[in-house]
Amino acid sequence: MSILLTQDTRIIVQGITGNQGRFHTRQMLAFGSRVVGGISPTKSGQMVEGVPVFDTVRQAVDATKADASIVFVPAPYAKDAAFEALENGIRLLVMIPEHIPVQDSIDIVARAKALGATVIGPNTFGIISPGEHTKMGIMPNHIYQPGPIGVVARSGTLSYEIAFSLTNAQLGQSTVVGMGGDPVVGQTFITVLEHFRQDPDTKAVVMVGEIGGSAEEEAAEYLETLGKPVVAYLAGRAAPAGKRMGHAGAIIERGRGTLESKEQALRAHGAEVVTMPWQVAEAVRSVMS
Amino acid sequence: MSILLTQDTRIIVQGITGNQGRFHTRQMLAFGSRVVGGISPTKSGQMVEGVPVFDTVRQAVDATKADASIVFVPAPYAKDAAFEALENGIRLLVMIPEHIPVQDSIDIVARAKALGATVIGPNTFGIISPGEHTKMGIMPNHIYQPGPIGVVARSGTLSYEIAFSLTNAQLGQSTVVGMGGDPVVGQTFITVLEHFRQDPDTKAVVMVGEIGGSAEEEAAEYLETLGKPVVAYLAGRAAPAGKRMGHAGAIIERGRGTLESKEQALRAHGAEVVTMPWQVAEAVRSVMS
Amino acid sequence: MKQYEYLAKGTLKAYGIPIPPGQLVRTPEDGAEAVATIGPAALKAQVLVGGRGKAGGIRFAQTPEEGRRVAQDMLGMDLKGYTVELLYAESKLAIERELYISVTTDRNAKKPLVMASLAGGMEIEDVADDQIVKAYVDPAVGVLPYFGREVAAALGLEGTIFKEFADLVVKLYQIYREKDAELVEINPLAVVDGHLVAADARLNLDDSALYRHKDVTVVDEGSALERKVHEIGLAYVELDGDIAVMANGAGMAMATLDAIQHFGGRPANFLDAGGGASVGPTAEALGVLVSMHPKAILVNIFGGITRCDDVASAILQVKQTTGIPVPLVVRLVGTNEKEGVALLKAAGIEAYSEMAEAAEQAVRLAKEAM
Amino acid sequence: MKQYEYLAKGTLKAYGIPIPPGQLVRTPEDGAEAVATIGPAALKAQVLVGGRGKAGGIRFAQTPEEGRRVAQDMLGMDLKGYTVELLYAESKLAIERELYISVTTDRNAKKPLVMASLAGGMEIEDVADDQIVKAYVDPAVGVLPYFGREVAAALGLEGTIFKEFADLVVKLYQIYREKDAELVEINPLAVVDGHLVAADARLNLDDSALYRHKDVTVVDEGSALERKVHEIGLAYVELDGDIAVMANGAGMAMATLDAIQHFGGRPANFLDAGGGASVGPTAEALGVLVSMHPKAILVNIFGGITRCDDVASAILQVKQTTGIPVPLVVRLVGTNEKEGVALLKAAGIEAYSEMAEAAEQAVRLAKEAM
Repeated sequence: MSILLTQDTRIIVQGITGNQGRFHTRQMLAFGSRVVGGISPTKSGQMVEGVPVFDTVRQAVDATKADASIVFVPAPYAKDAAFEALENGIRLLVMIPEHIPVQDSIDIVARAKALGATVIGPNTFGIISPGEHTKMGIMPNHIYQPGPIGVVARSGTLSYEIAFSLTNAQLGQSTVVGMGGDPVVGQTFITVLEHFRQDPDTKAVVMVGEIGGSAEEEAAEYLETLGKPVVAYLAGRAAPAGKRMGHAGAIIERGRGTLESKEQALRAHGAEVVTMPWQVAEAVRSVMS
Repeated sequence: MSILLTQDTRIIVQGITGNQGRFHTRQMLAFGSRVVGGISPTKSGQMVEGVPVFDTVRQAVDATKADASIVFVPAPYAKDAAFEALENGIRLLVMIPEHIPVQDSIDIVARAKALGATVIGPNTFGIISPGEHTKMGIMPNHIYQPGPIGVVARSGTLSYEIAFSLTNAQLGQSTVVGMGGDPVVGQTFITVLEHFRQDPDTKAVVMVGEIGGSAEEEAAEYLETLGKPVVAYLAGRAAPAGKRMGHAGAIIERGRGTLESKEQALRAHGAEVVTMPWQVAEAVRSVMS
Repeated sequence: MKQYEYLAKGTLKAYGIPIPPGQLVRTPEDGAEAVATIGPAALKAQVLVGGRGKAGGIRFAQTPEEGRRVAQDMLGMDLKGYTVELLYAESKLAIERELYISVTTDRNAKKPLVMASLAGGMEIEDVADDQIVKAYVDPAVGVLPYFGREVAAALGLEGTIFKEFADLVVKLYQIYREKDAELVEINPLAVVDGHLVAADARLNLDDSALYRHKDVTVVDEGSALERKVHEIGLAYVELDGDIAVMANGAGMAMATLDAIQHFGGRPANFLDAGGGASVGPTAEALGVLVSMHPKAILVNIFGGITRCDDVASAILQVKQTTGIPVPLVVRLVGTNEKEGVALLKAAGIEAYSEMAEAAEQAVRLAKEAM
Repeated sequence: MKQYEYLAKGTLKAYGIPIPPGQLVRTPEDGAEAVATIGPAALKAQVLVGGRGKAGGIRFAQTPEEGRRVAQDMLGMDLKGYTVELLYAESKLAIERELYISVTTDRNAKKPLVMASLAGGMEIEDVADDQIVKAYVDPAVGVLPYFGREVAAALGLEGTIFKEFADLVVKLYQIYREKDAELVEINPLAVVDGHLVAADARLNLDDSALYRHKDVTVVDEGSALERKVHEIGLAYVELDGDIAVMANGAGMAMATLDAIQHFGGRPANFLDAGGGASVGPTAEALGVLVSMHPKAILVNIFGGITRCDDVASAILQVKQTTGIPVPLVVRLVGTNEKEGVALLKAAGIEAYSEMAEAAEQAVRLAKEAM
């Protein structure tokens, strides 16, 4: 029914006493996420939304057997928080903050790989499995519904737009994964697609990409292994070269990272590529029939 | 017939064009070691004692399929040399230099562990397997002979003394391993003893220890697993507290690292402990009969 | 954030990498003095545009008098839309060979990547793949000297150049790592008198890491308007169309530009109002859009964290203060959608719920405004 | 290499760890001035002996006049064999609580080890194991702030002290790592006015890493004779017996001392002539042994890299120049044994081949010399 995140996932919130941490803890609980603890140094003993607060991840893991963590601390403290989670046995780590220095992300991703942990983000809206009634992220709760479509996106609000259009078209989602808008993030399209391949309940996949990097090209060849229909929508055809379009990763540099080569590669390996977000739902319906 | 080092081990010499490197390459070749290459940056194409010189370990490994390396570079360059070897697939690494900063040794040993490689040293005379006619080290060739006795020592010259006394008593050696005189070295008595346990041709083991640290106490309990007779000789009963006896590791600090507790622990777990080096050979003969 | 050449070279020098003698030129007198001090020199405009040389941004001076004249000509000149305010005078080099070296982040490998080539002096994109040595760095190990030697050996270097090059790789990685660089590049890496010299250098720093580099000279290469919006803390890029755009989220903003183009319009800007911007900054940003005098404004909001009523309030605030004297199209869905739509409606603004319809309408209104 | 307390504190301060106000006192006037500046103070002898306080090495002064008097008394005094040449005057603290924190290298784990305890103020060896928090550092990760928080939490600290302590762990590890320390210890780590202050500190540096710390003050705590031999580059420790010893290899040298003791003698020193020392340094070292006027000298050589003929040459050189006016026993086996033994024999010195016999003979001769 989902990938990576299920109803059994026991979640802690790092930075739970901040505004963002508090607000999204409430939202996650409302969606059904099993949030078992929160971290805020020197605030152990407090409760936030009925969730016990601990000084350290170690104490939280010891007390709650948590295996996943969502990080809300400010960017300068994110590497510390990520390593605290990883070194204490957390194996699914969602990194919400944006503006984390790339060198820090490199270290986080390398360490996670060495330890066999999965990092979602940084600069992500998170991951949500509607059928499992659980999410780790900041996405609005009401736009998703359970179903057979896997969604993997680099961008947040744009993925909401598309998920909502799928929901409105009665095309529910198995899991929606936000890879994050930074140059270096934990996942690639390939790693997420491989999870979707293994999930029997995911019948088709929507890829939401954008300019910058070559993640889409790299993924194109993998589509044949995936063996499930794919609809791809990529943003940024109106973007000029050399300008960073908001995301640190969304920039056409020295001729690389344009939409043309991305779309061409995806089409060549069987993806249905649409050029406007409102065309996604119809394309999904057509590839599934 | 041996542990860790056999006639099939393909050896390179890092720092082969230095005085020490040249001299010991000749000695190793004379003993029968399969020295297949040497490293000395910008000196590729040269030959030393008939052995081809390469600029990098990578080139040497590509050309010779070497799987072991002995390092002779000066201490400030030792960490670099060790990492060069480890990152290029070397899985048996003998570190001869003394005075390597402890922080460097910590890094080397940690990296080797992560990669599954074996480090002998630093500050070691090396390792020799007389029956395999091969050695990686600076020990004199003529004092060893093939046989059933495994020797593991923290100290160089003292181990020569003892190996020679064994040879003179017709007690040949399977392998002699020098752990090194530094506070942080790649091996412990336990890791070496475990190799001796697995070697069917090693019938008894001689441990040559000294004051400082607690390596001997840690090893004592393991002796029961070893299941082979052990003779132990430890040096330093005349050493005062707080004074470093040559080896960076040989110091009785704040009451720890004395011979009394070491000898007591070893005896308690079945080792035959002798108090003078010239008593070793006779003790070995008696435990083997 | 890109650094001017002279800043990049200053960083190289601080790490012990040889650079040619050079000095800054702010006045014609500086130009004369520079040539008097360092001899025949290249005077290079300190601007962040590509193809600087071809555009006349690099000129040579043999004598102090020529140095004065060239500086006089160049200072204040327009280079691809940027006014030249600063020159860097640098000793002319008798270059024997040109190599290439850079350290950057490989996004797919998620690791630092060292690239080197014997074919220096041209853009690395134009160098054939088999002429480039690529070496990935394990971040857990970093770049130790052996790594530099491996790259030098892979290039086939020998002797002094081998050693200098190997050493330079280590230093370049230190800069990349310690200065939080996205790119540090020496091209050409010149051989002069048998030694390596960094003839030209690029240094791009990670904006997100600037907080830990208080000593760095902040260079905002944006236009005046871009700099203004960056100060509000929002991502903003000026484009050459006539429909001003505000959306929440970078992907949404890009998709909005795409939609305008799709319907035959031309977007005037990229503006990401953020995932959860509050009334204040949103109003400020909208104010900037109004000040651009576009033919139309398109606001495209999918409320997740962003609340639609907050966006509506921001619009009304601008309308009531500075006024919005151009056609405004608002698309508003998601969190607190009803409240937001009602607020707008009360002020006479109709909100769309479909992005396609809103984009099409904005394009239509812009065309009518012509 | 141990650092004096004032040097250790200076390092802590440079890393942002709070230390009490203090200043160096070299003269009685300095003592008066120190108390005038920082108020009632402890004057502490800067010597590297343990139990400094009990031996009279720490005294207090309330007034400048008292500061002068105490400094006068202490400067030049003998403290366990060391002459006090320098005092460190430090403000008296109103200590509320005493904690313990240190970073050192765990030999068995081959990793850095952080130890902390609420039972500060006494030697950590005297603290019960269950009162000590031990945390090993993965050298591939180092100490990030969370690690400090974990130690603080394990101690049960709260509030301000929790945060200050967590921060201090990070800084202490930085010192350990960046200064190549064998031990950095704050004991007691005092709580004063609700904040942490390093009341006393130890810093032992790694001799082998001094080459990369040119700024470090080198402190050789050895006697004059020890310093002299260290300058030759050999390991040397003075002992209180009467048989001077030279051997090659640290283990061999220790075993030689053991052998002398075994036969009822008392070694005068530990001297490792090195694994492959050449004639010059060996002769120099032997010269030092002669200068000690021992009752006998025992040279114990197992020639591996060391060549027996080189050792014999060194002995003959000393014999022919300064002379060896005490009984000399030489044990010589291994590489070039025949040549070495022959050289000595020609000069009237009989070499032993068995270590036991040589040690026994040395003890016998030393007793006869009494």
